[in-house]
Amino acid sequence: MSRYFRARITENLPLNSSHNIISLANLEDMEEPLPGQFFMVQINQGYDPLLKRPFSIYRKTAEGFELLFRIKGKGTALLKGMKEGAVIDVIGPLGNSYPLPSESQFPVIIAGGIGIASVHPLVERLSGKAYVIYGAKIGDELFMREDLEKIAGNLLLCTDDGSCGQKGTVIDVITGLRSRLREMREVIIYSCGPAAMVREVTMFAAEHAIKAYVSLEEHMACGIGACLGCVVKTRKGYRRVCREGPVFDAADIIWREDPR
Amino acid sequence: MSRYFRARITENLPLNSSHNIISLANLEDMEEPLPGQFFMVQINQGYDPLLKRPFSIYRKTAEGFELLFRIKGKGTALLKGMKEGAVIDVIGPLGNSYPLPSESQFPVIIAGGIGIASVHPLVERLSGKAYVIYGAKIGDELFMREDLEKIAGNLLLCTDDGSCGQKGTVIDVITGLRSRLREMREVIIYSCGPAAMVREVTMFAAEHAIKAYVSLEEHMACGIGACLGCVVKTRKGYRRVCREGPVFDAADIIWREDPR
Amino acid sequence: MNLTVNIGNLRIKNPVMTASGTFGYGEEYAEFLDPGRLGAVVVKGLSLEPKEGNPPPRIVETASGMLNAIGLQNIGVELFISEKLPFLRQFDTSVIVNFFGDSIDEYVRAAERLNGAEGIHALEMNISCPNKEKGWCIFGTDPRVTSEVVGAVRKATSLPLIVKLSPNVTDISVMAKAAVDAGADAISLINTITGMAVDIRTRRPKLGNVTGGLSGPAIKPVALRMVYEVYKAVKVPIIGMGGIMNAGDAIEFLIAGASAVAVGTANFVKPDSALEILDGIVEFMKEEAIEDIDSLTGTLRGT
Amino acid sequence: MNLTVNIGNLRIKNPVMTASGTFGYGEEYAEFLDPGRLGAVVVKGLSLEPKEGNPPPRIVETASGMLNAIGLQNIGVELFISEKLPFLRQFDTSVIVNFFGDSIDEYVRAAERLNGAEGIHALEMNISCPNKEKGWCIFGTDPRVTSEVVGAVRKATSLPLIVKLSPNVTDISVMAKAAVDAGADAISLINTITGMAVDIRTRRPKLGNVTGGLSGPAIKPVALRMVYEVYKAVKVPIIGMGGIMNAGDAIEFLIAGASAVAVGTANFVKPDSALEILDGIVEFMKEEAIEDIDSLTGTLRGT
Ligand SMILES: Cc1cc2nc3c(=O)[nH]c(=O)nc-3n(C[C@H](O)[C@H](O)[C@H](O)COP(=O)(O)OP(=O)(O)OC[C@H]3O[C@@H](n4cnc5c(N)ncnc54)[C@H](O)[C@@H]3O)c2cc1C
Ligand SMILES: Cc1cc2nc3c(=O)[nH]c(=O)nc-3n(C[C@H](O)[C@H](O)[C@H](O)COP(=O)(O)OP(=O)(O)OC[C@H]3O[C@@H](n4cnc5c(N)ncnc54)[C@H](O)[C@@H]3O)c2cc1C
Ligand SMILES: Cc1cc2nc3c(=O)[nH]c(=O)nc-3n(C[C@H](O)[C@H](O)[C@H](O)COP(=O)(O)O)c2cc1C
Ligand SMILES: Cc1cc2nc3c(=O)[nH]c(=O)nc-3n(C[C@H](O)[C@H](O)[C@H](O)COP(=O)(O)O)c2cc1C
Ligand code: FES
Ligand code: FES
Repeated sequence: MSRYFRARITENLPLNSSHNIISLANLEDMEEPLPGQFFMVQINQGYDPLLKRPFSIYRKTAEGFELLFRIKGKGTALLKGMKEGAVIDVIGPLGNSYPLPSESQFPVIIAGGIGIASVHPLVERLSGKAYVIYGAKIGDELFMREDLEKIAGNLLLCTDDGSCGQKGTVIDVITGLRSRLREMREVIIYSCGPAAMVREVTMFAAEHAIKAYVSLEEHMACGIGACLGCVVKTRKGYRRVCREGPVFDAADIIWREDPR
Repeated sequence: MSRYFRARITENLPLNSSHNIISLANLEDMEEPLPGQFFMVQINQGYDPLLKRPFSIYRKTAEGFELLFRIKGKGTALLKGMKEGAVIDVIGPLGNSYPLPSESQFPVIIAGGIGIASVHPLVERLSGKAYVIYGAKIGDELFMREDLEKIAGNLLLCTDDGSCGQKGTVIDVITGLRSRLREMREVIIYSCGPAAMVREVTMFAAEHAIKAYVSLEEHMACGIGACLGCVVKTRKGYRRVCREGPVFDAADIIWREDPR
Repeated sequence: MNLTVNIGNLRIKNPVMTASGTFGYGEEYAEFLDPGRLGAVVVKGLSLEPKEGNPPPRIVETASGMLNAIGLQNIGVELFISEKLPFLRQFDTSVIVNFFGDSIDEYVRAAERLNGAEGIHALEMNISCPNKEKGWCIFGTDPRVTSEVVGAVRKATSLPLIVKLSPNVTDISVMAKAAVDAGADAISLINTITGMAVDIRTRRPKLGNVTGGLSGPAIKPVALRMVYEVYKAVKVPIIGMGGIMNAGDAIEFLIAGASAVAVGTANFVKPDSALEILDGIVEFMKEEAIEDIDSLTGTLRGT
Repeated sequence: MNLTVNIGNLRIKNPVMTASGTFGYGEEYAEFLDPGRLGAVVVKGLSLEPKEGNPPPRIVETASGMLNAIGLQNIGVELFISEKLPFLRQFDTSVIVNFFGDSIDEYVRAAERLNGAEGIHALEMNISCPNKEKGWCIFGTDPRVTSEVVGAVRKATSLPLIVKLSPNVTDISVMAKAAVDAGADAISLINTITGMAVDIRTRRPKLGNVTGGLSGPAIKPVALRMVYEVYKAVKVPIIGMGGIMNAGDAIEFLIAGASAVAVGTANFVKPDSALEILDGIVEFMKEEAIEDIDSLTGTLRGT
């Protein structure tokens, strides 16, 4: 069993103009992925683009796995163009994972936009037990809702324009829950989403002395810890997102002045 | 009407493991191509490969045109992989063309391998009137024979291994015809194929004082005469294959020591 | 919106020009884009006498780039003036003539001859070429030789003088300073980076000339860095080039310090690239509410 | 078939090694390929003291390449010897330790310390780094400074000494000569070419360090040309690198004059690239009936 294997695209389904869900069937055995882990996925034929792209494991399937991705730049545009039957290289599962809550901890999962891809396996794992707050700009970008309804204990949706769920950001929602959370037994937050959002979540957690684990993103070359290219600044020094991360204890992160 | 237009792939049919015929439908008007002219065809998505590829116009169709191509390197490999529906940029028709024979001239067309693509429109144009000598390594690489049977006045096939038509090269065939040609009225040769073959054809023509026009290949960047990258050495100095060529009077060409 | 930029005392109507040697003398491309919409047309490098150039093969594609070894083939200053310049005069654009010599004297005589001709708005000196007198070393790789040849040409012409730098140097800012101190009104960069390719079966170089000049997207990061270094070193306008394929690339050069950009290899990939890039820059200026293109130049933040 | 090559008096079992900084200390990649099959493992550059490196972002992809500004982050010589070297000792391969300093004294002390350690077969000096004493100019861009630092290190170690050259120079052969005259047993090249990239919306550099080093297929033509130039200038073995992605690329370097090759960025694209390249070289030697890999080095024809 190797963490470098080939997979065949069995379906590449557009969810909207800028997001796809792609299903792959493994041609070799794959290690069992943990919630929050990711793959480095080949998206090129020639040398431009050159590097593999990191994607969270959205869901493990019988024959392989699924990725939920946003068309961001040229690599994901190429990935969107890839047809059923195409075979690509994959490295992984990579990185650490979301530490599961203890018996005494009540899990609150906060996802923004495509960040849902990272936390989805955790929602599955905690089936029914977690509060899930899921926000996006518009309702059209809140994906797989039915599916989430089923597996989330309590699903709170929100959109900037109010076109679906509560109007506002996930921060507004979690802030609204403050009192309720206080009544609860120990709360633990898991979060993934745009840098600015994740940062606010960590601020919120700090304020209310809530333990929080967040998944971060950085540009990657190797994905396995060798190039030192994907570091983020933490209280312990620079740490590799692909190795010590992508999931970090929110309390350890030292945020850059300008989150990109 | 512009010589820079987009075309949609309507079919991309493998003829064997290393050759395809691709049909395109023009999305904009195209100038009427002349026999021997070529197109610069986009084969990339990213920047590797970067440059357009030159391909002879194999056949003009009602909706567009067809190219017959050999999978040579990475660009043609990508082209082979392109699916029906894909839209690509095309520049052309480009270059000069085979000067048609005068009343008094008897046309002999000599094609080697993929060189058939270049002379095919000429065979069509001279329907029935021309001798066509078409050779390849193996029978499997003599394409569109039925079609040629119909439009060639006289079709002589040959293969290195004798698996189809006469055993031997086009040179062997033309040499065998020497006496017959002598009886004939003035002969004019048109030829396209591997450099080594085309070179031998020009030697043969020189020996027998036969007028010959041959189509040459050089690496190209612009395809329209601007970069001076595609020159061949002629008695008149360096000449651009994309502009003064690809068809040259065999007598003008100064061959390099090592034909590649 | 103001798109005009000044190159010395030449005012061009927008910041997009064509890179020398990739646009011929304008004739071939006129069919694919209106030269009258360009900020300037920079023509293929000229020498006093016609030059036949290098033996083929002259071009090899490389990863996201290409090597060329044209060998500066050109028709010479005289024929250019009599046969090509009239065609260019028809268009409402600035004509910048790129030229070179293999001795200082040749540079000077070419410049003098071009100086007289009507319809030439500026000269671009290519100093990335071998110096016959100094044992074929490249003019543009030694600051002393650079200032010597630029100084001589400066005296020979009243036209705006652009000096085009070679990237094959340890410190590009030293070359830029030398050129400016010797009288350059503007600096253009980068020329191609010397490279080669080998056919492993024949074991021969893929270029007739063995080595050639690398251009295209592959060199963009290097070109951008050099423009940034030169911008910090000199006060004259900079014309940035090297792998510019789209408006975003061009804007990176402007932000790094270029006042204008030249489009080269991109012309081969899409014959109307230069105008597509110009339109994209205008689009960007609208989106970012930029009134004057000058206010974009050298605005790199956080450094 | 003989694949062994000599690097100074070190005999490596085949010509394929990993490029420093792209293979960590071997641990991460051991899962994807057997280091014991490599000609040598070249580890991430080490300095006397640990170095924390540059602020992120440290990586930007470019056309057929990437820019990195890791900032030479490393765990320092001591920790390497105690924690990483034992792991590497298990494998039947040569361990080449890449190192650097920001002063000649630091170079010397690092070399002395490494000299003592068991399981190190050769040293590779990275001279593409800033020289604190000389106002942060790069050691490897001035032949005098190069020979000074190489000479000092030469005295400090009995191990085969490979000097790794920076491509950011006017004439690479001058640097190679300086290094060899000062005692280098072999030359490796090229290190990355300095470049940059700009985010046009934020107008900030895409790298935390503003500029970074360009690597990957984009730079191959330049690397190959420099290997060819160095081969003509010096007699010592050359380790060629720069954009080697497949066996064909590697063979181009051998033909141009390299005795061995290093695989860098390709490791990121395909973690087993180095062995795929080794297998491809063997395949090629069979096809071309080449008995000894040495007989391929420097066989460029028609020049
Ligand atoms: C651990 C991890 C998990 C991720 N999971 C997902 C996911 O499940 N779904 C999804 O849509 N996206 C995910 N991303 C982001 C995704 O990797 C980027 O959107 C993608 O790499 C963009 O590639 P591109 O070529 O389209 O964009 P371009 O901007 O053209 O890419 C240029 C370069 O920047 C890198 N890059 C650009 N944006 C990012 C980013 N946000 N993070 C890391 N590298 C970036 C690219 O990898 C490439 O090297 C994840 C990122 C990380 C680090
Ligand atoms: C006028 C003209 C007409 C042609 N017509 C046809 C045709 O109808 N069918 C067909 O199969 N081929 C034709 N060719 C050859 C065809 O252009 C090449 O096979 C093709 O460019 C190879 O691209 P590649 O990326 O697959 O090969 P690679 O070797 O990877 O290409 C690398 C570079 O070399 C160039 N190149 C490689 N071989 C040739 C060549 N023989 N001629 C010109 N450039 C080359 C490529 O364009 C590219 O720039 C023609 C060439 C010319 C000049
Ligand atoms: C085919 C070709 C020919 C060139 N000829 C010249 C020339 O004659 N004079 C000159 O100064 N630069 C010449 N150049 C360099 C370009 O003007 C430009 O500086 C370089 O290609 C980098 O820009 P690009 O990457 O956009 O092509 C030539 C480039 C190419 C590709
Ligand atoms: C992420 C990264 C880190 C590197 N670190 C070092 C280093 O520490 N020391 C060094 O001498 N070279 C270093 N290099 C340069 C490489 O060893 C190599 O010279 C260069 O990348 C060219 O080869 P390539 O194109 O195959 O990657 C590094 C390169 C990369 C991409
Ligand atoms: S991507 Fe290389 S260390 Fe993380
Ligand atoms: S390909 Fe540019 S002149 Fe022919």
